[in-house]
Order: sequence, then structure tokens, then C-alpha cells
Amino acid sequence: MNALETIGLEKRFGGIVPTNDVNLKVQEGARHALIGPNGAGKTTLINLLTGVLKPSKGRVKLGNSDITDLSPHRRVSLGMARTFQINQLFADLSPIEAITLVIGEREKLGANFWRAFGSDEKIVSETKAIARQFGLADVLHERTASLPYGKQRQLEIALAIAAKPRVLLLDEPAAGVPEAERHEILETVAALPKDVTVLLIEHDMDIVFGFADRISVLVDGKLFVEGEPKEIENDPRVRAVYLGERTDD
Amino acid sequence: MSSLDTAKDASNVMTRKRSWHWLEYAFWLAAAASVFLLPSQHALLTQIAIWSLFALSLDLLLGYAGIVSLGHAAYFGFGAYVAALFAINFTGEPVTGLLVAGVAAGLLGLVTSLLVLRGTDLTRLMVTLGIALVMYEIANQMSWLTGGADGLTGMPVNPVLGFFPIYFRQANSYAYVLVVLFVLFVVAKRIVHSPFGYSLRAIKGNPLRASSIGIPNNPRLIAVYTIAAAYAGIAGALLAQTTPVVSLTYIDFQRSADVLLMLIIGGTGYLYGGIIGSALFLVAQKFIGNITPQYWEFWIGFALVVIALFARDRGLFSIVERIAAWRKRGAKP
Amino acid sequence: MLTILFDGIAYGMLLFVISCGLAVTLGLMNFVNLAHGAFAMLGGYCAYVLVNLYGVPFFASLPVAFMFAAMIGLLAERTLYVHFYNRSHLEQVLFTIGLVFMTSAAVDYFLGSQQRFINLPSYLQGRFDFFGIGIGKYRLLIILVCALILIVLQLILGYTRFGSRLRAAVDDQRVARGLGINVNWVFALTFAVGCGLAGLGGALGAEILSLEPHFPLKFMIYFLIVVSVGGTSSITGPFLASILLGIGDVAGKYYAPRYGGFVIYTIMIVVLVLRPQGLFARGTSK
Amino acid sequence: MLRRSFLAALAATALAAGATPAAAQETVKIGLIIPLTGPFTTTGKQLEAAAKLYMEQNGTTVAGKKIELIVRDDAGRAENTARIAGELIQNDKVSFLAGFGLTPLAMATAPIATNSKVPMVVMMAGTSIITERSPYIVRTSFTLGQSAVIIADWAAQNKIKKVVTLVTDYAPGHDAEKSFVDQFKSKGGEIVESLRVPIQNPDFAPFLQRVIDAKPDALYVFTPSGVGAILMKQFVERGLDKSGIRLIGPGDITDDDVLPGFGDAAVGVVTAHNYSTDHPSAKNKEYVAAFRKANAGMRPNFASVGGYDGIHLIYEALKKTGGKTDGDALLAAMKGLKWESPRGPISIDPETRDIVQTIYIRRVEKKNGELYNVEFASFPDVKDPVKAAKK
Repeated sequence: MNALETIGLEKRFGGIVPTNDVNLKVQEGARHALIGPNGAGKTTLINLLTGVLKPSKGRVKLGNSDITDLSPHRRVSLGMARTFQINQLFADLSPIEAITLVIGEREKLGANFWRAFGSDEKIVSETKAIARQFGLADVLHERTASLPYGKQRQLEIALAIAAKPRVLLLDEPAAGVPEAERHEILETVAALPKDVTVLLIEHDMDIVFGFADRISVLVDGKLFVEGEPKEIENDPRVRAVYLGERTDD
Repeated sequence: MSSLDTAKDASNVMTRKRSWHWLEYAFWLAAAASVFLLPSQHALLTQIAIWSLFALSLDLLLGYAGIVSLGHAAYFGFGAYVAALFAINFTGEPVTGLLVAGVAAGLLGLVTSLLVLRGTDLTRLMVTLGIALVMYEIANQMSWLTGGADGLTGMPVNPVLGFFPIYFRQANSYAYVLVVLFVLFVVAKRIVHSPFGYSLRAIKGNPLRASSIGIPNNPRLIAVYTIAAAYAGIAGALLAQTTPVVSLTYIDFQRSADVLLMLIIGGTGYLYGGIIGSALFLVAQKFIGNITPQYWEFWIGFALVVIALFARDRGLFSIVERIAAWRKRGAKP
Repeated sequence: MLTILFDGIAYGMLLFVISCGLAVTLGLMNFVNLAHGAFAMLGGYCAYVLVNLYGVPFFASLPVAFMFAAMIGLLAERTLYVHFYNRSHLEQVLFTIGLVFMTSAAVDYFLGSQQRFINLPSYLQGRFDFFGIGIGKYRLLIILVCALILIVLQLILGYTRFGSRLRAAVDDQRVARGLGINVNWVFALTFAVGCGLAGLGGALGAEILSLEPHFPLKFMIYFLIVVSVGGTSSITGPFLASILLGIGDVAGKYYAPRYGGFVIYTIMIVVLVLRPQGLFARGTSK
Repeated sequence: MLRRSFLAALAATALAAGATPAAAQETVKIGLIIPLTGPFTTTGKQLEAAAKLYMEQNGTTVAGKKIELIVRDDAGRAENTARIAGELIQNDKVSFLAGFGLTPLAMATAPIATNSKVPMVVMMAGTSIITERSPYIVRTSFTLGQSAVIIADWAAQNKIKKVVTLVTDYAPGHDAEKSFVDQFKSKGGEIVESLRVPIQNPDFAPFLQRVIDAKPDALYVFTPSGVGAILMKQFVERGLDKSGIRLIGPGDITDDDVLPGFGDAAVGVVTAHNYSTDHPSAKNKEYVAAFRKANAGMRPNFASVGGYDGIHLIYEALKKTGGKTDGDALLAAMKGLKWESPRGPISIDPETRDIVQTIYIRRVEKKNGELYNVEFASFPDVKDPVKAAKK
């Protein structure tokens, strides 16, 4: 079964078509990677999937439900979460507050305006577990803005995980992380629970081939090829448009 | 990870933010004492308390949800007119009047909030301003109901809850306003430290991320806008009950601008900013005004420029913080 | 009918000249300068003092008003504004409102609080008929001067080295600095010109708007409307918005005098709700 | 700098507060509450200047008491006026409240005057109903109806048959419109159209265009003091003066304070009002000269005489009570007082406590290169027509 599917998805900005008739299928439980050269339309696609942008044409399905017209937060409650290529964090909140907030929203307690925030011990203990899992236990109460970049990157993923998604979209999770701290991020990504379907958007080929069991290549807004990592690696066309360009850099 | 090890401890760290600092107790005790100790300043203190409540309502919007408004007087004035008309036509009992005014202003806030959801700071500034200007014109045009520029008079003010007279009782009147301010302050404090309040901070901090962790941004913003409008309406009703006339100045641009200034002077996002700002503004206005009734605006303006030069987001409060930090640094060379 | 159109255009042109500097500071430099009207007022009073008190010819006073407002603007920019470029909008509001209070009180102190008008030469008063359209001479002058300014501005922005430097500085400050552009001076000069134009507009507009110490606050709303409705991505946006507002306001008051007061605000709210970036913003850059 | 002056301010008020009780027996204080900042500053300045001038000319000792004037700015906001009035009575122990630049400001203070039995002298605000709001209110300015009704009478007598009215769309404007329209119709005139202009209105062009289209004999105008100038300039700019339409109205529109700046546009405008700087009496000549000397050439306008006569009224009342500051006694002393003001003979109606005065018809003319309202007809002993109609 498909955890996530797009049918004839299209987005136009004036004359530019960053997403052009994309039919993407992500299997349940898959470790799916989406690659493509710069400007291929990866970010536009993820914004269409998460509802930040509305498609000009086509549908998006999450499991069996059509989510094309749903707002971003409704998609989250249906089980889709994402991370961002550039950190999108709450600078003034601490990690524990941010994670607690996510869990509270997930449990539909977010609109409560009378209880004290953080007074629900069940939620807080789950928060602590997640924080430990992402190596944030020792900075729980620091202001997010003051955390080192690596920790912020971890928090970026932790926030998505805290929503307990069925489908997780990771947008270049290791982007900007120095080599020395990279493995830490990759370990967490690798350790994600198996029942979570992951769609990884990535630039770094080592990460992709070390992680994915299926790869889609996006070029000029269109799905170019799709297949097992081996097939992709050996596909001359992919080498030409993508890997080739990359070695030019 | 010593004391933070258990969930309970971690929870305590978070909920502690809601508990009261000793300075806060001291502040409210001093406020209560002023009812008995400063009879000569009751009229001014009453005004300060009302402006404080008005600024507090703007703080909920600006300091927590990040919505800039240059038209908050729309709700203040609407509440005042509703309270006055309600008192004239139904009952002059003040608390009932406050509730009615709060509900009415809240409804107006609910309806108009839909216009304020989208856009940048500048857009919001202008849309809120536009709403207030339209409200002003409406109040002016409907002079058969509102008295227009002549003002609305003849509003009865009965004893509060039937036993506590405030009409021409300066001390009682101040006590009444202060109690209302305190109660609504406590409520506001609960609200901003609730999950709802934190979700507002999240929306303010990063709306894109907020929606992608499942926060319904628009409903939350509508909710806080409604609450803030209701607060402003109650503040307006209080002024109507303690001043013998409701006039168009209740709803004019100057009032929207003044409340924004007061809040920025005091600093946003910690609830006391509005109280500190309005106290400073009005006290300065009164005492500088007594010396130079014509040109006090110059000195107020000068003060604003100086504050702006040296302060950060928390207004004057941050100047104090910076001086404290500088002293500390100075102390250990 | 055409007379109404003519009046609307004159009024709109005037709004444009005063507001275009604000469009630059607000749009290009992202600075909420609520004190913009103060520069317009200073220019207006400068012309008033020259013409009414010292008998300087009206036309000679206009460039002086421009220079005066521009010099004060430059001075203020270098000494005060420069500290606020990277501060929050709220602090900018606080600072600029403070400036407004100070200028208003100072003008009141030195020149009194009465309404002031600049004595116009008699050949600019009255109006003539042009194929049945009543044309006010002074309004015609306003239109001509403003059109001239618009053309000059477009030429400067589009075809001069300064124009391209400004655009570069606005697009990306860091890159511009890297290219050796003195961004500080580009901004300062732009700011000064914006203030100068406001001053010129204040001098020109005194006849229609009248000068008084509360001028900056009284008309701030109008300037902000022009900028927010027009969008801040170009000067054509605010220009078209000014004309639209001018005609809308005048026509609204002519055809529905009872509701004339609402028209301009309602237009603004509707436009901003539908197009938060302004009516004439380029594309929808998300 | 600011801090120093702020501290000085604190010290000064502390001193003042400390000094009050001892001096209270010998000093009679007058609290003058006026708008000195905000859009109505001009009015406040005229009132203050006139009040101070009167005290300078007549000394500060009356019936053995020293008179002290305390000036406060309310910025035109009613809640400030009410608060300041309360503070002046409670803390400064004033015996008179005076000033009140706008109707709501007076309305907000009325209950306070009643409650504390302090005479309240309204020196400017012109809505008829004000004096009915408290038995302690006395008015020395004028009521809107006085000028509006008289100009209607004059128009009807002078071959003006069709009139368009144009008023600012706010309560005083509505009053001015109604008073004029009712009176003018009752004298057989015809109102072609009634226009109302928004308060926030920088441009009159569209309204004047409607007037041109309606082709009346005269345009009747009422706007807040100051706005009239813009209107008049545009009136002339569009050639309404040459098309035979006369401009008439209550004297607010040719306010003497701003008139010199109107330019020739204003010449020929006919208005009715209680005071003109040009009023040809010896008393007024002396008044104008002294006023201009003390205030850097500023012309006294109709607001100023309200302030001047207001202080005169207070002085006379104190003389009659022998310095006693009992509110009821003072009121009794004020009722029916008659005197020669710079504007001409005036008196306080003992029944309504409102002013009775001569209303003059004036035409704007150029004299020695300056514009003046030159009086050419007068209607003596005009009472407030609204109250008269109620009887």
C-alpha cells in the first residue's frame, strides 16, 4: 500500500512550472529518497505535499485520504510531519517547551487556555524520552536560539518525530552540519522506527545510498526515473544530469 | 542531569514560570495600598489602571501572538459605547455592564479578526488602523445614538453588585477599577502560560513551523484576537463608567497610537509592560504637563527617542536589565 | 465629471510626492518611519517663512524647501536613524513617534499653532475653462511639478549609476558592500532625497492641506495608506495608488457625500485583505 | 537633561503641594482647563492669553484675596478634563473651574461641578445644552444657535432665496445646520441641498463641485475653527465667488486668528458672530492692542473674549460676595451681571446662566493690507435661540 501518493501534481508560477505532472508513490514503511539537481523543484514538491503551497492541478493522498485541500496543520494530525532544510525553530522557547508543545497539539490539548503548560506529567515524560533520543537531554531548558547548530538540527528532527507521524518528510537533515557531528544526525535518522515511512530529500549522495531502499530522481519539475539504489547508481541518464553535474561543482 | 532527571522536575521548571515572583506580590500589594495611601492621586491612578488594562489587552496580541495593531481603540471605544448605552437603557450595574461590553467587543473582534489574519506587519498595521477609522466614522455618523462629537452623557452608574457605590466616590471607584484589572491580569497570566499561550508564542516565533507541527494558526489567532478585543472593550467600559461622558476620543487614532506607545515603552511579552508603560507615560504627561502645559509633548517625544535608543524589546525594563548586566561586568574586572 | 477627475489626479499627485520618500524608507530599507510627515511639515514651514515673512518669491521657495527638508533628513539619518536600521519595527515606531512629538512641539513653539498658508502669487490663483473642464491653476501646477518629479525619479532609478547602486544595495546589502558600494551613503542620500521630496510636497500642498504643528500625525494615515496599498516594491505602485486614492476619495465625496469618509478606508481594507503585499506588488513572491 | 527636568518637576509639585494649605485662606484659585496640545491647541492658547491679559490689566487681588490661575492641558480629551477638574478641586482647592474648549469636555466636567458646588465658567464650547447640565455652569462664549439663526435672518432679509448648506459632519455641525435651516425656511427661504463633510477631510473640491452644480444664491458653511480657511481658498479657486454664489455662515469660518493667512480669497464673505477683532469700540481697540503686544502680534479671536470675559465674570462675582468662595453665593452673584466687553455689551441671563450678547453681521474686507471682519449690521440682546424655543 502507498503511504503517500501524488497524482498528476502540478504547480505553476506564471510561466514557470516547478512541479510538472508528478506521480510519486511512497510505499508504506519505505525509506524513500528524492534527489535531483539544484532547481529541480524538490522544495516546491515538499511544500505541495505538506500544504504550504496549493497545487495548480493534481491530487495528494496520504494513505487512503485525499489531503489536497487540507491545511498544513490538518495534515499533521492525519500523520504527516516534516523537517526543514533551513532550521525552522522557535528561537525563544526551550527544547523541552517546543517538544511538549508538539505533543500537546498531537493529543488535542493545545487549545486549552486554563491548565498550566507543562503540567501534564505524561506528556513531559514523553518529551524527556524524545529529548534523550535526540541527544538534547543536557540542554532541555536552554533557549533554542543559544543552542549549537548541531543540537538545533537534532531538535529540528525531534519536533517532527514528536508529532508521531506515519509519514515523515526529511528535507536535507544533515545540511550545514559539520562533518564531525554528521554521524550523530545520520544515526538518529537511521534509528527512526521502522513503521514510520520516510521520504528523504537530499543532496548528499553518500547519505542517500546509505539510507534509501528506493530513489526517485526529479529533474526540471518532472519525475525522471525511479528505482532501487543500484539501478539509479548505474543509470547513465541519471549520471548525466545529476551525478555529472555534481562532479562539475 | 541532576535535579532535572525526573519528568516531575522538568515539569516543575516549566510550570514555575507561571508562579508569582516576590516582586509581583510586592507590586500588587503596593497597588492595593495606594487605595488607602494616595487619595490625592486616585483620579490619575484610576486612569493608569484603565490604560494598563487596555495595554495589557494589546500585549496579548502583540507580545504573545505578534499581531501589531494600530487600531486597538476600535474595541475600546466600542466597549465604552456599548457599556454606556446598556446602562442607559437597561441597568446601571457596572459589572453587568463590563460583561456586556466585553462580550460585544469580543464579538466585534471575532468578526474583524478575519481581516487581520494575512499579511505582514505593515499590512496588519494598516488594516487594524482602517477598522478603527471606520468605527470612528460610524460612531460619528450615528450621532442620534452616540451623541457624535458632543459625546454621550447621562449614563447611570449604580453601586457595584448592588452594594458598593462608585459614583463620585473616588476611592471606591479606583478600588473597583483596580480589582477588575487584577482579576483580568490573573486570567491573562493563566492564558499566556497555558498550552494555548505557548502555541501563540510558537506562531509568533515561526508561523511556518507552528503549522507544520500541527498548530492551527488561524483559529488560535482568531481566538486571541477575540480575547484581546474583549479585554479592550472592558477597559473602555471601565473608562465610560468612571468618566461622565463617552466621546469620540475614546475611539480615535490618537488612543490607538498612545496605547501602542505605552506598551512599547513598558515592553512587550511579560504582561507588566503595559502597566509600567502606561504609569510612566501618564505620570510624565501629568507632571511635565503641569510645568509646561503647552510643550510637554516635546519632552515626552524626547523621552521616547532616548528610550528607543537605549532600550530593546522589553522597553524600559531592558534598560534596567542592561544597567544591571553592565554593573555586574563592572564588579568583576 | 472631468473636473472631478482632474481634482482627483491633482490630489493624488500631491499625496504621491509626499509619500514616495516613505515608500523608499519603508519598502526598500524596511524602516517604519512614522516621522515622514514631519519632514513634509518642515519643508512646508520653510516655504511659509520664506514667502510670507521674508517675501521670497513662491517658486524660489520650493527648491529651498526641498533642500531644507533634505538637509535635516540627512542630518537625522546620520545621527539618529542609522542606529535603528537593524532594530525591531516596534522600536522604530517608538523612535519616530518621539521625533514627531518633538517636531510638532518645536514648530508650535517657534511658529505658533495657527493654521498657516503660503501666500500664492496671484497668477496661480483661480482657474480657467478648458473645453468645459474647470482647471484650477494651482492644481495644474501641482500636477505638472509632480509629473516632472515622477519622470526624474524614474530616470534616476532606472538609468543612473546611483540608481543601480541603490537597487543593488536594496536587493542584497552584503553583496552590494562586496561590490564596493558604500551602502551607508547610498541609504543616507536616498533618505535625504525622500525627505526633500516630502518637504517639497509639504510646501506645494500647504495650499490644499494647510500647515499646522499637527500636520505629521494628521496626514500620517494618508501616507501610510498610499504606501501600503501601492506596495513598496517600486515607485510606480505608490504612484498608481496615490492617483487611485485621490480620484476615489474625491469621486466618493462627490457622488456619495454622506459616506465620503468611509470610501478611502474601505478601499484600503479591501485591497489589503485581498492583496496583503499591496495592489501593485510585483508577482506573488510567496 | 530630561531626567533633571523630570526631577525638577517632581520637586516643584512637591513644593506646591506642601505650600497649599497655609496659603489657602488668602488665595482664590481658578483652574483653567484647556486644550494646549492636540488639534485644538489654537483655541486653548487664545483662552490662556486672554485670561492672563485680564489678570495683568486688573491686578491679582480682588476683595482682599489673591487670585491665582492654574493652567492645565487636557489635550482635548474628555477623560483628562474630568480627571483634572477633580484633582484641581480636591488637591489644589480651586474655587472656579474655567476653560472647556469643546462640548464633550464641558459635559464631562458638569457633574463634577454640581457635585462639588464649584462654579464652572464655560469660555468656549458652544452647544446649547451645556448650561443645562449643571446649575453651576455659566457661559461667557456664545451658543452656536446665536450666530446660525442670526445669519439666517440676515440672509432672508437680503434677497438670498436659495441656499446650499455645507457643514462638517459632527454634532456641532448638525446643530449649526439645523438652526440655520429651520430659521431660514421659517422666513420663506429654500434649502437646495444639505451637504455634510467628513471630519477627516483635507480636500473640499468634490463638495464645492456639487455646490456649483446646484447653483444657489449662497453657500452656508460651518466647520470647526481653522478648517474654514481651506474651504474658502478652494471656494475662490473654483470661481464660486465670481459665479455670484455668496459665502455665508457663523463667524467660526472667518476666525480672526487665522484670517490674515486666508489671502484675498476671503474678501466678501459674510458671517454672523459675537466678536470681531475689528469691533469699533474704544474698549476693544485697547484690548486688541494689549493682546497683540503681550502675545507676539497674535490677534485675539472670538475664543479670546470668552476667556477675557470669563475671568472678568469671576472677578466681579468675587467682588459681590466680598471674597467669599461659596459656590451658590458666587452663582447668585454671576446671574444677571451686565458689562461692557471688548465685543460690546453682554450679560448673563439670570434664568439660563447663558450669555446674552449682540450678534454682528460682518463682511471680510482688507484694511491697511490686512483682512478683517468688518461689522456692518447688528442684532442686539440675542439669547440662545434653542433655549428660547423650548419655552
